[in-house]
Amino acid sequence: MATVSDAPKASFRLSMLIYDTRYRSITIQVVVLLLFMAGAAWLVDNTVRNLAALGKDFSFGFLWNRAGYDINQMLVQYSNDSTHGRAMLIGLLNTLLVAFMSCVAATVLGVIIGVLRLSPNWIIGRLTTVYVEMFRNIPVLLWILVAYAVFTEVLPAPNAFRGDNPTASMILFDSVALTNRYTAIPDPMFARSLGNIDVGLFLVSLDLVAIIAVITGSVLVNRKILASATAVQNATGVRPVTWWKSILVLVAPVVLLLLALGFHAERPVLRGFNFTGGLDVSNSLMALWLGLTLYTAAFIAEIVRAGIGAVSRGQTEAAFALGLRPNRTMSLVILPQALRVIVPPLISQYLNITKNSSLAIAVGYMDLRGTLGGITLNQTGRELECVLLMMLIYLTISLLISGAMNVYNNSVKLKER
Amino acid sequence: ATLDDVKARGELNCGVNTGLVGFAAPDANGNWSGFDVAICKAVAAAVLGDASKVKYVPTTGQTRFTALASGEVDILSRNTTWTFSRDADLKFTFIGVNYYDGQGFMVNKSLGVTSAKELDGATVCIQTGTTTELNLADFFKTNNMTYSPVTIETNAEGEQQFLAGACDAYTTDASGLAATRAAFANPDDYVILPEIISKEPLGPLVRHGDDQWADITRWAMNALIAAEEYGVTSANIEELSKGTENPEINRLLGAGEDNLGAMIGLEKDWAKKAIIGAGGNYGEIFAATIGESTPIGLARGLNAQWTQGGLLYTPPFR
Amino acid sequence: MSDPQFAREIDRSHMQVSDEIAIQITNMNKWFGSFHVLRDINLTVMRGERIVIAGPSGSGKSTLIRCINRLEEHQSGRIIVDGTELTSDLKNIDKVRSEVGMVFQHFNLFPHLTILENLTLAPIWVRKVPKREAEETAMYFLEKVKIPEQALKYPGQLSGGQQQRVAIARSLCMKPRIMLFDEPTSALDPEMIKEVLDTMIGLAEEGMTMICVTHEMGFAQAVANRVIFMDQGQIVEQNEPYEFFNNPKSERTKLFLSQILGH
Amino acid sequence: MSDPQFAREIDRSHMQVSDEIAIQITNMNKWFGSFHVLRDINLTVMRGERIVIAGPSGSGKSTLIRCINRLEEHQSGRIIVDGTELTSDLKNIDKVRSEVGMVFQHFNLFPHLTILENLTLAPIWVRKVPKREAEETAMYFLEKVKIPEQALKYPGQLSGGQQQRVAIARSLCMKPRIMLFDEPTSALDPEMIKEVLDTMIGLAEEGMTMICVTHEMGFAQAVANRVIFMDQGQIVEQNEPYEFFNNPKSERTKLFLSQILGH
Amino acid sequence: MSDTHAQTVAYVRETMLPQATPPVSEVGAIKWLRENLFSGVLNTILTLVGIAAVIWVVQAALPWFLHGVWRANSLSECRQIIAESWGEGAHGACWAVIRERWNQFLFGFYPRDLYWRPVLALALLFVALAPILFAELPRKLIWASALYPAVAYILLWGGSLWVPISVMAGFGVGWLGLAIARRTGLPLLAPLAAVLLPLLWWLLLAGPAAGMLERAVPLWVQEVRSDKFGGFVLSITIGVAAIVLSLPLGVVLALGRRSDMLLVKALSVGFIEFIRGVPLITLLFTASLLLNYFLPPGTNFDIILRVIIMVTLFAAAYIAEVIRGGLAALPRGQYEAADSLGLDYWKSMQLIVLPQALKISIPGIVSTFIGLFKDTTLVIFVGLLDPLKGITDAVRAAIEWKGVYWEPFIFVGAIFFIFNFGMSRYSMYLERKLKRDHR
Ligand SMILES: Nc1ncnc2c1ncn2[C@@H]1O[C@H](COP(=O)(O)OP(=O)(O)OP(=O)(O)O)[C@@H](O)[C@H]1O
Ligand SMILES: Nc1ncnc2c1ncn2[C@@H]1O[C@H](COP(=O)(O)OP(=O)(O)OP(=O)(O)O)[C@@H](O)[C@H]1O
Ligand SMILES: NC(=O)CC[C@H](N)C(=O)O
Ligand SMILES: [Mg+2]
Ligand SMILES: [Mg+2]
Repeated sequence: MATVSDAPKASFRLSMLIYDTRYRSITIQVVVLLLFMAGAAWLVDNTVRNLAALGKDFSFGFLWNRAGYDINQMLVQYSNDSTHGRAMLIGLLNTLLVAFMSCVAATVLGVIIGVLRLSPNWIIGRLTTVYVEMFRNIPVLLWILVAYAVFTEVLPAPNAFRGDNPTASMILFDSVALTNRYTAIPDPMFARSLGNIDVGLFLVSLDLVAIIAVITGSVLVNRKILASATAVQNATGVRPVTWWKSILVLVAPVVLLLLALGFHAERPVLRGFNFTGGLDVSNSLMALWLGLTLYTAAFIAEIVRAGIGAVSRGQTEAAFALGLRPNRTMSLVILPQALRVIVPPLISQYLNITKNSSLAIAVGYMDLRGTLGGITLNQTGRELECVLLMMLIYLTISLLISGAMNVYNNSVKLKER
Repeated sequence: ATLDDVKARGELNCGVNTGLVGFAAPDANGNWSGFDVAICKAVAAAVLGDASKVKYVPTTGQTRFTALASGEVDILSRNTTWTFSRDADLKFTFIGVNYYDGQGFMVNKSLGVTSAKELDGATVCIQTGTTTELNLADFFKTNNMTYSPVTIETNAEGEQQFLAGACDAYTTDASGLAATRAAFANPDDYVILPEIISKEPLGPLVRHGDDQWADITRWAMNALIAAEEYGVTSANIEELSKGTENPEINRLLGAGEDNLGAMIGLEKDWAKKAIIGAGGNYGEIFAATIGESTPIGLARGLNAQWTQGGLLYTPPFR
Repeated sequence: MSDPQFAREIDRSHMQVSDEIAIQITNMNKWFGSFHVLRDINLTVMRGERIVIAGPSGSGKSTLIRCINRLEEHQSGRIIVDGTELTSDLKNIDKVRSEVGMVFQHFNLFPHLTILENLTLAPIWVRKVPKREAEETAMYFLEKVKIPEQALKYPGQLSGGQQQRVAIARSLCMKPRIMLFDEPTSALDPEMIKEVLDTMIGLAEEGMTMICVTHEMGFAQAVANRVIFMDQGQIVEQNEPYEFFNNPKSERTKLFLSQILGH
Repeated sequence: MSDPQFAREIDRSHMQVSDEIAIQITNMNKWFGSFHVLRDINLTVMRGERIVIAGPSGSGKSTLIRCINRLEEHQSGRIIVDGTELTSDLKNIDKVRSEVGMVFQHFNLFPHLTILENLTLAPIWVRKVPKREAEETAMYFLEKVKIPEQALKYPGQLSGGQQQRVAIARSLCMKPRIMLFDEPTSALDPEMIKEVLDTMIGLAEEGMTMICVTHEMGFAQAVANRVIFMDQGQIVEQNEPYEFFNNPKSERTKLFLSQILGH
Repeated sequence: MSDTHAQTVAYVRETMLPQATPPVSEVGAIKWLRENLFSGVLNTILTLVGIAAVIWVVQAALPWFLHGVWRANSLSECRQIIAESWGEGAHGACWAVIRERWNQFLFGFYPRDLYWRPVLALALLFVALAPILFAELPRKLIWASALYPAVAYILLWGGSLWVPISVMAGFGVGWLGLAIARRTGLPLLAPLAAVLLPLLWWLLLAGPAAGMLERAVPLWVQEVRSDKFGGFVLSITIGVAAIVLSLPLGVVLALGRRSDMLLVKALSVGFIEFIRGVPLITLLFTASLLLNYFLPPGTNFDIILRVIIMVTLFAAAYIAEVIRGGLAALPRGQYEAADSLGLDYWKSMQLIVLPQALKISIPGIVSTFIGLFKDTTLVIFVGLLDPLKGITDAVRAAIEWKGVYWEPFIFVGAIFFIFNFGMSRYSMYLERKLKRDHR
């Protein structure tokens, strides 16, 4: 057996760029990079030339110009004297508002329907199936339009509330008026208000801050109570009853604070053309919210059903065999496992809600697309800047949401061999 | 150049309203007609010799400018107000005014409102992306009143909201209001308030930077107006184009020696084609689409020829 | 016929049967819809007995033992476990379930909890044992099944045999007086079967009352004091193991044994 | 010790070893990340040799033979197969791969292709053999592994043993000069193991150079001319089969053999 | 066997018991009711609530449906008829609008005498899909399927037959280039030729060639312009075109995302995440507003085509994720076996990996298509006449139908439902079948 001598020192040949695994991938990547850059350069060059031909430039200066238009639904102050940039902020907040409201409502509704779908009750089973199939298979745009039509066509106009013989009346002890323009609800007011502070971008109500602070405090204290209950349980085996403490801690401080601030609700009253005094929640928001909620709840229901179904029957049986009661089995065994299956697709539904909220355009709700990508774009003629900025903002929101999802996924990943 | 593109394509892309009866609206078969549509037809007839070679692109208040800027349409003929910033900042060339208008309000009679000044606190339906949106803000501000806007995309939506009572008043160009009201089941239940709160000179527009195309479209429109001034109608145009005593008419119709068409890269009888294609002179079009004998019932008012005390005054064909 | 696996001397000193009744089933019937799965079951199990149930697939073995801790409901007849009759009364069911441990074919460990948490979950929440104490018990039983070092791992990180031993330990942590096993080894690779059977033998040696559905005949012979043969929802034959295997009476039993042992 | 399975007279007439080198591995090292899987491997295989590699799980057996056709890349040392050195040069890799056939534990047949298509795929696309000819070759090798009648079925329709024989035939269709086997029988039921081993013996009888990772000691004794024992990424011992089994030198080998043969 | 068997009574059953009928509580309607509707307090409440809900809906909607009028010329006529036959104040549907305008909901403004063309195109689509979905059919039929895009184009848009022919010829050119370049044996030349030659053909020669051929041998089919497209013809055209075109792109992106090459992977991930991170509307806006900025000055093409391009990119990102799932589901052994047989990357992809991965992905592709099909309603926002809002608005713009809301929504919704429900059932069936086949 002859031994082999050292490997011959291979000198570099050009063909190695293609045939040598070490260089091959670099070669390919360089080619791809060149192609990519050429493509990008081509696009940029076209854009520059087109802009030049149109006599336009590329600048975001318009964001600091006076907007000049009004918006009917806003979370922070805005008037037609504000800038386009601020109009964009209003739109962004409106997007986030409707997305958030829809996420919450769709989750609640979806979970209820998903759980009901598992029920052995025949009627409920059929009804929820019909619900899910109906909403899943028909475009969300239709549901939004239907909701909007229901609001505008079926509900009375504000002046129907007028007169000695009004054809419509307010509900909930004359505090809420459902009209075909908006839902007027009582406005929370504080007799001894703490005032506002200006944080630059917008005013912050100190009352709100105080309330949030107190609630946060209560929640923290409640956690302490629960933790100490667990400690007692660990020590003695018996879990002390805590629910009344929890309720007390969670409710009492807030109530006291509200009393101290002189909280009262100002009811909407019909004055002139419209209700004044209360808060008006515009129907475009309601319709969008309802449409997105009903549509997405169908998907969430399926996710919940699949999630609970994914926990094998054996798990329930094992828990029962150990003597655990059904509610404990649910909270200690089924839910923790089902949640791992449920949460990731649930979060992608949240992402879908956020993206679908751009259908606000169909009902005239002034979301990001309506302000930045709508009126601002139109009044300034900056379609390139506006659309790019809008995409960037949506992309950022999406990435934040999916980032949250990844964090969650990693934290609950089941350990395996 | 746009002219070459249009010729190569064999078809004119014309941006119009998504549906405003009398100005631009499709019938059940998708055939468009109306006062603004006539301009499209005139241009198509002048350039391509066939008034039917038009692709109508419905645009909303919001999408119209981008449709024009992006080249999706060659000309925008859609009750668009000529303003400084649209001309200078958005970089469009308005080729003239085909309708002198102003912004008004329409309300339900039962409200008992007789003046726009009584609209404090009202909910107002408004088409987004329009000058009327900005005027409205100014009007309420100067009069120290508040309002709540309901923004809508298209006239059809505005109509729907207004009829359902989702807004107290509907505001847009007075002509648009008239057209909208004409299409209601009971037009008499609604009034258009007397105040006109702005100037809205409406006209077709093209992109900056192609003067030849601007000339063609401008003079195609002027031809319609001039035809009325000189008494050229669809009834007598064949007759007159054989040559008349009036050199101005001869130049217009290409009946004489002068070949104005050649100067803008068109055939000699381009204007004749435009007038025939559009369905007659300005006055005929007006009467047939939005005039007093139509349900819309607009009077000529400011839009009469200068000779009749109106503002229509076309530069000479010379 | 005797399996070399159990050649080791099994300590039978604790394995005597007392004359106290642990489980008494009388004229019990069960239907799934209109399908009659269990027919007129009569069975008395004394404290300390080790019973093996055998029978062809679908004969109702699993259903029978699942009736004993009311994972299935029976429709007629009586089941009395440790003096408590199983009716739809929830208190009785709870009582019985905390007395009876059950080990499943597919272990059914809770994958989101560590081994230790799996073991302490029921003692803490059902028996209301302080956590510290529950953990001590858990470690004691983990030692017993010889995997104390895995306490902090998750079930997914263990081999099948280890998982089944954890499942047994989990049941034991509730200090049950009766253990039910439903084919505890049939989902395991051959090497792992032995670990689990050894654990079960250990239990038997300590005098636990056990009912075990299994086809491990070696185990049956070494440990059981009675073998019950079921077919079509009925108890067809029961006998002590030696007799059962060497001298089956009914035709069905003979047929079954020839198949089982022939392979 | 000799397994009755191989009691039949094995024809060793072609099984002589030539003095031509088939594979030469010198000072080869491989790491997975920072884990040193293969340490200083030196191995020379002559044409016609039948080598069996044994060793505990995780000792690097699979990794070693996967290095030989560059399914894994080695980081230092040299591997020369049939005169071609395995470097990062793709041409050499292609050359070696078409000379070396490999059979996997899990067969890895292509489930979407018929048996015949599985067999003709590589000859047609790699060797550029006309289809007709490739199919003839394929049928020849299918006869050889004794399942010509299955040619038009899909892998999913075959038993494990048949699938493994198809996998062997698939490699043979490329007319390799060397065959690598990675535990070819360990995923099979006992009855099927024999079919596959028989096929492999057939190959050996025809003088194929083979390297086989296996724990079938009967096969090793009957067929191999050298047994290599690996542990912790090193070749610990190598010897001719008789000596290896009856007279192991190193402690580890002894320990290993006692486990393997004891079970 | 030393221990005591005091209690062990040997027992042998002599006679087997027959099946007994279960107690009444176990069978029949009573059991069914008890188990399914009234098995507890909660369940009983749910049942009652459910029944109440059903009654409420029926009570609210049924009269409206029953009073429906099918023959009328306008909404007011509908109302009049309803008032006459059901009394003043009765509500009823005016289905007459659907009867009158159904063709617009389905075909937009497509010329009436040419309705057979989109219908035929749709029918042929199913024929073309058959060889892909049913493995039993002869493989050769795939070639017929490959011709489908050209046929569909001609059927839908008409115009010169030479246009699609010369576009298809591009593939021929690519194939020819590949074959010739292979001969030369030069590395990299083959893929380059396969990509560049057709591109050159399409960009430079296809148009003139089609024009010349048309002049020489006119093959003209009556043309239908894009602005005549609307309703479900538009939705289906966009949906099908986008899903078909996105498949190859999706495959490339999925392979890119799984590549070891950092740059390739980063680009693929970036593209996929970008597209999936923004609303489809913004992409449609890009199609209608920005595409002309990005393309060379003077290029301008049909808005439907631009929308199809954007929707294709959109679908490709989703398809890529579906296919990535399919690729991940393939055991590593398949890749290794292909490697060890000496197949190179592209061949092993083409012959081994993709055929299997695509098959696994079909249910996912169908779901993506359902989502996409629903999303085609968004094209209204760039001025195309989608069936839902576009056509409905157009119909409502007519004076006689002003004020109809629910009927068009119900009609369009029902059609969407039928399509999508059918497809989702089909994809579930496929999923089950794939599981059964266990590949
Ligand atoms: N939940 C159920 N609903 C209806 N039938 C059932 C149910 N569970 C079991 N069965 C049927 O009851 C019969 C007995 O089932 P069981 O699981 O008790 O049999 P087994 O003897 O344990 O069989 P194996 O050895 O296969 O586990 C079978 O025919 C089975 O199909
Ligand atoms: N791709 C990989 N990445 C990292 N480590 C690996 C990889 N493949 C194998 N290993 C590790 O390398 C070591 C040797 O693995 P190898 O598969 O070669 O062992 P083996 O001797 O074939 O074992 P077995 O008998 O279990 O197949 C093992 O510790 C294994 O965990
Ligand atoms: N209402 C309209 O669509 C047009 C409004 C107004 N004339 C404008 O140009 O902005
Ligand atoms: Mg069973
Ligand atoms: Mg291995």
